[in-house]
Amino acid sequence: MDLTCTDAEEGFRAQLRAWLAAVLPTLPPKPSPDNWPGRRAYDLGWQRRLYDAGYAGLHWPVDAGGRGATPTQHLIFLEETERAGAPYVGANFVGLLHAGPTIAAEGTPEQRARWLPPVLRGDEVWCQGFSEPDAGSDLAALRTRAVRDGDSYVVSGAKIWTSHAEVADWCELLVRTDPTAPKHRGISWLALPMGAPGVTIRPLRTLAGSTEFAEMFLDEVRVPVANRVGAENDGWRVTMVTLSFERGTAFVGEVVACRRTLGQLAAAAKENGRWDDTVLRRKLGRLHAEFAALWRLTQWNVSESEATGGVPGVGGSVFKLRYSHARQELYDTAAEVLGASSLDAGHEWTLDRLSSLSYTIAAGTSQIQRNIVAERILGLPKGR
Amino acid sequence: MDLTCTDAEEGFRAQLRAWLAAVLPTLPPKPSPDNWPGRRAYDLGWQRRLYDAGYAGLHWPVDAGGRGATPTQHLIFLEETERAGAPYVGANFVGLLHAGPTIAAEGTPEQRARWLPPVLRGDEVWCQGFSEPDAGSDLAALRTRAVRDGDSYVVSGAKIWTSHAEVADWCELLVRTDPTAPKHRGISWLALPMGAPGVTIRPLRTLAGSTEFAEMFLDEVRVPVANRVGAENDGWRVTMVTLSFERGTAFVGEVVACRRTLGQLAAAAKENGRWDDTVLRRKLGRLHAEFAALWRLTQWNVSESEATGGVPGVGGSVFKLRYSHARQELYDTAAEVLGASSLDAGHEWTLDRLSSLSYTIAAGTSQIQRNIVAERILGLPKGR
Amino acid sequence: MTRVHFQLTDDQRDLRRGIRELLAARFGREALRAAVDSPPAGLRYMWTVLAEAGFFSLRLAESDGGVGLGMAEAVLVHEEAGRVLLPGPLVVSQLAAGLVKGAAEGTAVVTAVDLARGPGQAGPLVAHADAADSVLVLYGDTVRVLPAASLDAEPLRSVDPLTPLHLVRRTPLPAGGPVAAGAGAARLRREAALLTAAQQVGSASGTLDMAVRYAREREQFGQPIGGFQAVKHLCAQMLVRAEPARTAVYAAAVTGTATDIAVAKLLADEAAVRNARDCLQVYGGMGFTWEADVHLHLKRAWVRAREWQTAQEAEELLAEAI
Amino acid sequence: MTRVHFQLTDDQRDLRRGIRELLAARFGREALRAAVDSPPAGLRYMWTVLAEAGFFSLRLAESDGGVGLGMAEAVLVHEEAGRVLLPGPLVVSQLAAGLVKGAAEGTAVVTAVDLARGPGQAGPLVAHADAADSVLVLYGDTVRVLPAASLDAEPLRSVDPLTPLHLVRRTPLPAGGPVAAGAGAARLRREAALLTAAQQVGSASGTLDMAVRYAREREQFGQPIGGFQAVKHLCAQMLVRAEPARTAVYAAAVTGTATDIAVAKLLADEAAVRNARDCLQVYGGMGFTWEADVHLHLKRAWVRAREWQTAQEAEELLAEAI
Repeated sequence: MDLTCTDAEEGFRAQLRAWLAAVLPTLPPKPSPDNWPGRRAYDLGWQRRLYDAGYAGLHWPVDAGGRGATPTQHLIFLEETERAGAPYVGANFVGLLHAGPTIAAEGTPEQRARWLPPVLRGDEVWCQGFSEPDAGSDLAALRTRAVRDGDSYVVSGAKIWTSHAEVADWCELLVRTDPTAPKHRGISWLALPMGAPGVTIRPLRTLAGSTEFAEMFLDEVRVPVANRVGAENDGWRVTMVTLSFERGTAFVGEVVACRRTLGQLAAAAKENGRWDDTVLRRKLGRLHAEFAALWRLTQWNVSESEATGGVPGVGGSVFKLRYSHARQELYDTAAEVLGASSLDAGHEWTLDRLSSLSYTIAAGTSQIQRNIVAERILGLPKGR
Repeated sequence: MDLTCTDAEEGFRAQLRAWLAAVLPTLPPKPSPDNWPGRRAYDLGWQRRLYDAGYAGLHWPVDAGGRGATPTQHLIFLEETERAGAPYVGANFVGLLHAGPTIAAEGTPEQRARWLPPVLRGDEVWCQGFSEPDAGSDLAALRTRAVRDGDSYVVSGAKIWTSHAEVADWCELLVRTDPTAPKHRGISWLALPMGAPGVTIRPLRTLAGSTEFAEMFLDEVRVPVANRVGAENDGWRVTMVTLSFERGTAFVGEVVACRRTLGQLAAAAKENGRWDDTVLRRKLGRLHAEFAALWRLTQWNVSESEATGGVPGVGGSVFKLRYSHARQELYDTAAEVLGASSLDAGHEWTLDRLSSLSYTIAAGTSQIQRNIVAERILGLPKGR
Repeated sequence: MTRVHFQLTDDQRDLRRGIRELLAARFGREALRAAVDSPPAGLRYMWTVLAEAGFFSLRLAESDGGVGLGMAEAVLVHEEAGRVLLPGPLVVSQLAAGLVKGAAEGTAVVTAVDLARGPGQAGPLVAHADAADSVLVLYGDTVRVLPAASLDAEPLRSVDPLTPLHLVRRTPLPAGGPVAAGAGAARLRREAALLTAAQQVGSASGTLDMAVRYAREREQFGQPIGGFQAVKHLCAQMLVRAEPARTAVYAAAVTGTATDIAVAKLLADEAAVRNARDCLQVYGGMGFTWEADVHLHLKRAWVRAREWQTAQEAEELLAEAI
Repeated sequence: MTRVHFQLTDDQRDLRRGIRELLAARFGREALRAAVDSPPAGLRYMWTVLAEAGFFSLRLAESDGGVGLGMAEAVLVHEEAGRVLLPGPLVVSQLAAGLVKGAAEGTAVVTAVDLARGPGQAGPLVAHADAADSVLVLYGDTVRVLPAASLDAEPLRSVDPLTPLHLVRRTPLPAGGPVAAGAGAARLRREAALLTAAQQVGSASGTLDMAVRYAREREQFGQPIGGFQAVKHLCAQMLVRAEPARTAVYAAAVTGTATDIAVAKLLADEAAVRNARDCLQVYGGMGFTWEADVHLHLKRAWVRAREWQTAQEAEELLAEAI
């Protein structure tokens, strides 16, 4: 067991730090949250700088245009960019972390050549069309239908929770191509051009008041069969494969951010006198332990990925269960530090508290995660 | 809504208080926990005094030899006896609170005449033979078999969690008389004479180190058919009927006791300096709220029983869920007040802490109670 | 002879049914969503309707033109108001009846600011300052009345879209004498805490009802989600939270003691906040949208939990009272 | 080229397997139950066997006759000891190797008493005082060694049948000079807290294994209880508690900082206590008997949670260290 980095890793870190220190002050001002074209331009601009500096697709395989970095290097990259306050991946999220890796793993040479370079260079934005209003946690129950018609699929249905839909060029879309097959077996993966006729986007306002997400309605949209990645009806497997790219690093930036917030909470409590409340102070101490342990668990999972070359897989569910609860507790505690000001939605922590309500729901509710942990890790039987 | 008592109720309370003040000092010394014959004699002696003073079977119907008191009078009785430190119902528990009421409701005139007076007078002790090792929470899955042979049933099987078995005269026994019927439909209720050949009692040591409970093994024990209460195979309904006797008063004494313990905890914390720990002090404040609310809920349920003449029924599950959790928290907090002394099993609160571990398990686990609340009160569907 | 003790009387049941029907008919979900989307609308109209029904004059003596009912009945109507998220300074306006001209008749909207609160308070907040005519100013042991327009306060972006909040910058004490001295302020704080607790209990029941309804209807993995034990047990715990809180509120309405009110406020705040969160969990993604009402319950519950008595204050009071 | 960072090395895996096999072979469940039913038996024999395996001399330099391993390895063996409820003052005896004659060789059983603990402590407790030869006395910044027989202490009825406890009445400081001055006591406290945390993590994993095994086998309502979501989710949360605690313990073993050790102790104590309680809930009535091992885990976890660093101490330390 060892928590030090190799000389090479430390070198990588030092070089990255120096670059961040140089480049961050040269960035344009951040656009306002409602300025979607501005956000697209800002996020793509940042991606282009990463590309020019050789950091684009750090964790992608070399043959997909990436750097083939180790999980530890990727962890260092995420840790340092978060610490330096670099822009978030933002509009590039789906392209870099999901659709891109899927195409890299399962696409044809032509598909890789068409779609991967623009993602890495910061030329094109992807969004994700997986969730559906009626499917919810039962993702594989999706009903958006694609019917083959010559060289095209004709796609109709509704998707939800599609972020950056307004400014995306492409959507990685899961559609049902065989309605008679068992639900996991009749799904295909398509690259949908967002400009295609029949695509309608409607912003979806969340309880935090923001329109981060959208609904997407598809009315007989024609998608070329050539845009299908993987075999027909093999889309469920195709999209699950992608998780192997993540290798334990999924929450690196978020844990770093939470630890920074915790420091700010302690400072604010000392400032406004709440620090003298033993109950609050001990809660802050407990949160220190939570996020310190989550950081160690991150390091452990990343090291494991590195050692085995494999996927952390369901172990990610253990992390997510603990993390999502801890982060909600962090913002509940922030509200106690703020006192009456916690009712001011103009305060960053209050908005974050609202957003944090989704952590136990999005990307698999805590209930679903506990099923996964119990059945796939602990080997408990499926119930009646 | 009203929380005052009528003049008649206040009169009852005053009379009871006066009697308790007079009689309690005349009681013999309490026997040690391991002295079972002594405990039997002590508990029956107390019951005899209640009988002589006219308090025996307060909540029983008049035609069963009881006083037919209102639920509110019963609440006052339980509250005052607990406050005065009167003996617990102890060995008389099953006779007074379960087997007796069952016989009163479902027995023939001969059965009532045979078994009820000795319970009220403090002449005979009953125990309960319901639970079985393999049935657990699924009580109706019991497997102890009774085969009819002339005027007798021949009973074989094993029972568990039978308290006071060593000193009981009778056992209210649930047996399977029709192994082919659906599980709730093949059960009968028998009065088993504990001295019958083939009955073996083995004390069961709990994690608290005590032998409050026993296992009971039945090896071809002959029980007269005349000892069956209710129809053959109707035992499940027969035993469930009894709950109507309780009418919301089940936890009166326990809530009063918890509130007294809470007062002692606060006093001890002030004494040893722990009171200055804000975290602990606020926990005690919270427990104050818990038990105050549980007391109000008790009053509400009792008033409801009185108003409707009915059974609180599944509402008892709501109470039990909240109460069992609160009581475990009470003793966890006691451990914090005690500090290192919480590791001394010679301390009453440490033993109580150990016993309290059963509250979320015994008489229906919290998991089972939540099912009952969800399905029978909230009307949620049974799952697959 | 049996007698009903701690239960609703027939009159109280009728009152509850009446207010429930009135609120459903006049301030139903469409009205609520309209209020959410254009916040300042309709408060004055609502006050007229409520006043007609006797909402504000409920506890005023009949000889003073009131309905002549007690705290038990006040608690019941506030519970119903909380259940349907009725907006506005209902608690203060009702308590102001008899103290502030027009309050009983619903022609004056009254809010309050308490200048004697504990730590953790950047500055006192005042709700519905723009819509209010008058503000009760609680300072130490006294209650004074100020025209709402004279408040020096800046608006916040309130977390609850239905409860506009202002941060009081400077509160000049009104020139006139107090309308209620001594125990007046203490009593007003207690009664306000209790009625706020009643609204919290109503909210906790409302979110439970919503969760149960949704769990019965929403199907996933081939069955209603209410068939899954995890969802079932979430809902069961919501009831386990709401019921003792409700009886605690009713008991406090009967006794009126500071201790009983602290019990009620502490448990009702917890029930409202946690039930709203559990309801959100049952709704899943669907609850995370602006269009769902779950978040409105949660946000209002957060606001109320900070009004009149916080958990910290209640717990300290209750510890001392053991 | 990839390199393994924060993972067990092959040697560490072998060590863990070795100690696990040794404990299973020599101190299995029958031996444990025998010890429970006749408490003082066999500690000295156990010490001999453990010493032969290098348990006590693990961290002593090879030049001093030790195994020459580090805190990471010590943590692994204590985790295994905790998993199988191995009794005795294992932590102190290992830490005493090199300080107390015979400790490394297992011929001296060593316990400890800390006279510098915070509030909530009626008097300091000492474990296994009767079986011990020597006692480390921590007083302020120094560590002294006292013959165990010279302790003026009265026995308690220990809640843990496998950990006899004495309440120290009067502790005369030993005449001789301290065996470790200054940072010696602080370091010993830290290391003892960490090794105790390692035992807690082992216990938390042990009760998880027990719960999962029982949930797979025990049938109710026509299926294994592990098929019910309520039981499934209890078990899942046990893993969610144990895993972060384990990595926190491993990380603290690598860094040795007071902060990392407080993180480890706090989370490991919680994991051990709460996992034992959840395991008991899964076992139902069967877990409530003396014959089941669940209660032994819970009671030991309670004892360890009060040893060396309590939750209160850890939380305060961690708050200051934010």
